[in-house]
Amino acid sequence: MTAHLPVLQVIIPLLAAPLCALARRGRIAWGIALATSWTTFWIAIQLLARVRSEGPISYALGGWAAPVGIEYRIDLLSAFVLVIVTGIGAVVTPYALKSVEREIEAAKIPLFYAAFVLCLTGLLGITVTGDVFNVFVFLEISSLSAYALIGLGQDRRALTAAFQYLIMGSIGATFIVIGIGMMYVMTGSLNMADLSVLLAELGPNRTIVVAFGFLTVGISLKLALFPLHLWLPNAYTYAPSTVTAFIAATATKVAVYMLLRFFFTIFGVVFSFDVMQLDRVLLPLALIAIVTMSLVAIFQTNVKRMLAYSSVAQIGYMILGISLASVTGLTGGILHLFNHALIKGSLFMAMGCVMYRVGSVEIDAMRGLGKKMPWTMAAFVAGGLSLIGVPLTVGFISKWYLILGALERGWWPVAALILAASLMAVVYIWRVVEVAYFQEGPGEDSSIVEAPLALLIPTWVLVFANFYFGIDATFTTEVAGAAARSLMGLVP
Amino acid sequence: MSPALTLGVAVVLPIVGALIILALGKWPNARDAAGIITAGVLFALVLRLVEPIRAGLRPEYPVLEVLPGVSLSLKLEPLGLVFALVASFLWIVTALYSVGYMRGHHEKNQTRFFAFFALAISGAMGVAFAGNLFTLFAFYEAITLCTFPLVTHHGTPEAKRAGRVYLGILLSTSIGFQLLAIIWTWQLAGTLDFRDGGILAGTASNGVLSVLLILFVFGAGKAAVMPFHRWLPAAMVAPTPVSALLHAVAVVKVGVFTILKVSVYVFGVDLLGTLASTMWLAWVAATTIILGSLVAFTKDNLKARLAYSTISQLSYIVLGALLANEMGIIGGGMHIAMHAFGKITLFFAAGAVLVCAHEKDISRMHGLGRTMPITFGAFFVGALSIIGVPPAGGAWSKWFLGMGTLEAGQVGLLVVLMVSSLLSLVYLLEVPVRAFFSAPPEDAHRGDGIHEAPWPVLVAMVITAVATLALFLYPGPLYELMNMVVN
Amino acid sequence: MEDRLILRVGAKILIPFILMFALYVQFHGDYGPGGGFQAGLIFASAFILYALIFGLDTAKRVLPLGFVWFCGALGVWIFAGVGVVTLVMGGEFLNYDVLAHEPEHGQELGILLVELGVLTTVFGVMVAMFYAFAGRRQVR
Amino acid sequence: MLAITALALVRLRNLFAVAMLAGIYSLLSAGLFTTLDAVDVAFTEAAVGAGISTILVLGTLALVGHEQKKARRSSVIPLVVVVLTGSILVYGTLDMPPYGDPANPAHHHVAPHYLEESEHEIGIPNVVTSVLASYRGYDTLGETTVIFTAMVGVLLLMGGLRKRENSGETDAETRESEDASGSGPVPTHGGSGTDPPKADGKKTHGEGDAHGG
Amino acid sequence: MNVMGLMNYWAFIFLMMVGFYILISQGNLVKKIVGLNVFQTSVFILYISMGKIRGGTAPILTEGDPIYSNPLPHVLILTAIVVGVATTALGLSLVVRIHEAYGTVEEDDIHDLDLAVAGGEDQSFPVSGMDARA
Repeated sequence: MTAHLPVLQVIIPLLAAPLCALARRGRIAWGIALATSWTTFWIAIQLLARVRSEGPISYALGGWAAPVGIEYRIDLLSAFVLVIVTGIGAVVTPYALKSVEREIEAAKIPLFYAAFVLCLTGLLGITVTGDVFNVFVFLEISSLSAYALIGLGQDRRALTAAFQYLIMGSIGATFIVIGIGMMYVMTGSLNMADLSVLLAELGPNRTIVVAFGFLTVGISLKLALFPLHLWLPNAYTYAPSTVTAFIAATATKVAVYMLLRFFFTIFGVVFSFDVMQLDRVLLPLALIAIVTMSLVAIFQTNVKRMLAYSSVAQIGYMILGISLASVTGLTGGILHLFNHALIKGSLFMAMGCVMYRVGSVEIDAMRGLGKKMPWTMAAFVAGGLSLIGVPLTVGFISKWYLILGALERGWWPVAALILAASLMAVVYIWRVVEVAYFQEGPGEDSSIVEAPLALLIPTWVLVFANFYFGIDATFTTEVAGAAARSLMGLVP
Repeated sequence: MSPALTLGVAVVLPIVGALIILALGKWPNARDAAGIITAGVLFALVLRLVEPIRAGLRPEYPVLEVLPGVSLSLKLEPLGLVFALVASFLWIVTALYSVGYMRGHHEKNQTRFFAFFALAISGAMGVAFAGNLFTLFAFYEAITLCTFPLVTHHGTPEAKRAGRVYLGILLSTSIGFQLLAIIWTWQLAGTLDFRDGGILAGTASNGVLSVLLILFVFGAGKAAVMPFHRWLPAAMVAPTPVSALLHAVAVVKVGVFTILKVSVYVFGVDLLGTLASTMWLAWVAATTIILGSLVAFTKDNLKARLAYSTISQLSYIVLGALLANEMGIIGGGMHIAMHAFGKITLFFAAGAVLVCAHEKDISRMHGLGRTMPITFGAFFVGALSIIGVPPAGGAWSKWFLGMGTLEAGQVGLLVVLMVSSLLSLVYLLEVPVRAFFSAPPEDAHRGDGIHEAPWPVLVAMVITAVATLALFLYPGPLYELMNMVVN
Repeated sequence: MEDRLILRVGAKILIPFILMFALYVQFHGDYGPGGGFQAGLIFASAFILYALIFGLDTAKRVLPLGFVWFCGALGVWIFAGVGVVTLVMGGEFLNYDVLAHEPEHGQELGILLVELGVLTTVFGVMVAMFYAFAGRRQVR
Repeated sequence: MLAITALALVRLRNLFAVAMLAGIYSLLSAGLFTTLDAVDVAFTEAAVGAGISTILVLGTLALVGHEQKKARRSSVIPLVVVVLTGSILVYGTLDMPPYGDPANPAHHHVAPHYLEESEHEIGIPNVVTSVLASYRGYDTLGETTVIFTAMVGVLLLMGGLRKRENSGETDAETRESEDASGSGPVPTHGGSGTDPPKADGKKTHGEGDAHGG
Repeated sequence: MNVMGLMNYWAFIFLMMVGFYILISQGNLVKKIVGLNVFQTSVFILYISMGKIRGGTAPILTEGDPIYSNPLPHVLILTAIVVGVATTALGLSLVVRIHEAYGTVEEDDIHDLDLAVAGGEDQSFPVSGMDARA
């Protein structure tokens, strides 16, 4: 069966979703989702181990060899992203139980888990596939379920947020389809490996340039690259806590993965960076995103929204890593995929704990929480420190590589900007810390106590991971470095 | 226990102590005893490291590799040992003092206070024994974060504001400059290890390295070189033992220690002397020395005056490092110890006055010397050391610093040192003079409530005062250690 | 709406034909245009027609939401199930060759089954969506 | 024809008309698909665009009203965006192989395999079905899942599964929900005004209006 | 450059852009969805036209008629149509819910209501700058 692991990675959640939907009780659906997420996590780890020892895995679906059929192709980068996505899934699902019961109508809970597992399916499908059209199909699975999940938020603005996301996401998807079509008409192929060979033979021409542009814009919409990020803050703010934690930690990461695939694997470094001069466009955008979005985050009164803006800024870091177009920068970008998933996962989960007890994540609602919910707020502080990039946390590791990459290119102002943005992170994280620890809560509201262990344990698992992979980053850096080298076309 | 392992234990021990303190939170006596015992054991451990150093050993304790080539590792070397000895010894005294102070002042959240105090010491040990720049930076930041709750201990709006300034300046300088400098160093040299003779020689042009030096000096925000000194007076809202810790032991000394260490082991004295920015920075330090002293003059609040005095004194050490010669380094290193003992005595005394007489302002301390003779006596000794006159230890370090300026051919800097000493003579001695020789003010209702401070406070103060004197009489071991640094 | 006799009678005559057409589309998909998706849509539209004319409540008695809902899920299981069967029988996922002794027969069988899965899902989903929209009361 | 329909869509503010026109647009494009030899696509587009989509839009309009307000926003920026995007696309076509040319690379890489081999590899004449269900069967599985996802999403949002089954009858509703959850009463959904008061007086069913339209 | 050979593409691009314009310029949420449909349908036409071979027939194998149009775009578009209708359905259900929550489906009104409630920030759907890099 191990030969079939690549497809099982996607099929198991795909089969679990209808089961969840048919379950009569929320807890049964949850059980299925839990089993699914842990199984997929296990598979992802197996796959990563296999890719590390044996090199890329190819799997021909339906027995039709590429390019006639659809190929699943897992290299180091995709295996790494698989581990990120499933790992977050495996942590978020246990967390979901209580949080979802609090925030979602009981009758809808089985469907909620169905959508949740479908979202996981879509994200995994995007990551393993080696076929560009298949990317689109699974992108839509993950997107549609994400729209529905976001629309479940308690505030009515969740609905408009979901709609806004749906419109912008669909524009993005349609742009991607246009781009794929143009590539197809020039080459006759949909297989990524095949395309990269054919495109290299073809050389740059106007159609390919435009295809490249449309794919870039389409994917950028999905990953909320500044200034196409407008859907993101509302979506993250008003979605249910579990959904925010999951989507913030995975969906944009997979979009960045898509970007890497298209830029590096399909179009190739030479075309993307030498011909298209992509770095000249991406770098300023990334820097603007980092600085302005960090600034905007400072002025938010809703902590989830603040973290959402911070996410847009952090996406800027990843794009910065890509636009450095060097092994070091790319390593930093890929590392930040992993690290930011851990950081934002733990932060949003801590906010979910607050939501569970307090019912609001406005900054005013956090007064005195440092005493009332010490573990929750400690988790928030720990995640915040990681976001800031304090040494021995994962945030530090990715910043290290990004700054190193910038210095290698001799762009010291870029390095300075990265650091300046870290300081802005200090400001917005510290606003919460001050309110939570130095202001007294309103009256003696004894109903607010520490969040239940079912929420705290998963949160702290992620917090722990924040420190573990910050203290011993040799594994992640090694994988990310090897992935970066192979993307750059160097022998790993 | 091998010396290498001792390094690790020295870093971990205060953390264990912090946990014990937290666990014993409900029993104050046991808790405070645990704190003092931990401090004692720590000092004993550090003391055991003197022998290996004398024997020429430089044990290393690699903890783990964080990134390929960048590891968390500890290494014993003389400069770090000096700092560790000072810090661990003064922790015993401060712990003792804090017990009396915190109880006498009826402070809240004492358990939290002592726990973070211990964590800060752990950070100081980590910095002292850091084997490379990364380790140093990690512990440097850890200290910032662990002392933040101490600064904002009272939780008042004023404390919060101070905390913001504190964190803001320390983090911006460390993340904005120091981290950049460290990554840059890594990029240039391919290593972050502290090595004799430095690692940067020949890696880049004079101009680049000059910029790097500037980043390092200003990046050590804890050294309070102007214009990044604002956090230090702001942090005065903290309880006095914190001020003592901040201004004499952990935080500020970490800053200057970093600069010394970077000068010696990253740049190397030889390279440092050739850089264009070295003298420029030395003059920045000199300016800080003079301005700090002048501002101290204008402060009536005793703790504020001491804070500015500290700013001024710290730049002595920075200056010593930047003189880029043996005498300067020796003087700077010795001044770490001398100033630590002197200044902590002054703060202890200031805290005692606050606890017992509830006076903060110098202008209201007339006549207190008669009721609190030991306190003001200790203050006098501390002041002598800061001024740099015999029979206090400060005389030695200032002597070597003065020699350093001459060796560097900078008579101007020598003049700065002289002037600053004169200024400190006036602004520090004003306090005991008023206390002993002036009559109490008319409106002060003295007599009934005021008495000498609680015994732990007094004992602590006397110990540091005596140590200050002892350092004048026996500077040999200290000099020997510092001499090893430069040779 | 219950009194529109012509409509009701007309629909009763029409609906079987639509259903037959749907089956034709399903099974003729190998030879001409059509297939599971289109057939599912036609199936669903036949039923939606029924619901429009006889009322939603009647329709829901004939096909309860739970049932169409089950259909939607079942179709995915049929499709993916075929894939799992091929896995178990030693082929790659969705490699129908292994379903029968000769690859060609295997392919035909496999295609038939997956088209059936598509039909089931599309039918279930379309009717369920129709229920969801139609069953909603207007606000204000 | 298509262009006229599309342009009319921009200007029309009666949404029923818009829905019908969109359906017509789909039908017209279905016709176009037939002339482009894509009979399967034409069939599907007719069924989906003119059928399901139109029904869904009409069903929605029955619930939300059918007059569009005049927008306050300026339409200049969208126009600029659109013109820019369009010009870029046109620029992109400049190197595209000409329409209908058999020599196009798209027709010479994978497609011939389907056309030539499917007869003995799959054994059914409709190549589109062969590709759809076998060569690229996995895409179709994904497609089925997308549809399923849409159902999950719609039912999640519209809550049509067990709630509101018997519209208007509150006792039935509670019974249903108890049945569904199995764990006590359903918590009230929503914080700040998610569920506005239900206007029970107006019991117009969606299908009635859709039918009338 | 065979301009005539490209005219077809340009016509379809024009249709696409009309749909795109409806999508991003209209404030009515239903109309946005309709616009999305038109946009996507036109993209489908463009795709299918890429697969057309002059003089070809539908790719259903028969005796003795050797030129078939390219079947692959057809398959892709079949999938895309289904995805499109799924998006439409989900979007419309959101519209219905928005109408229930806000009492309107006009973007401007919703924006005003949100502002009135929360004093929140700009939540309109600007799409400008989208193709700065295309």
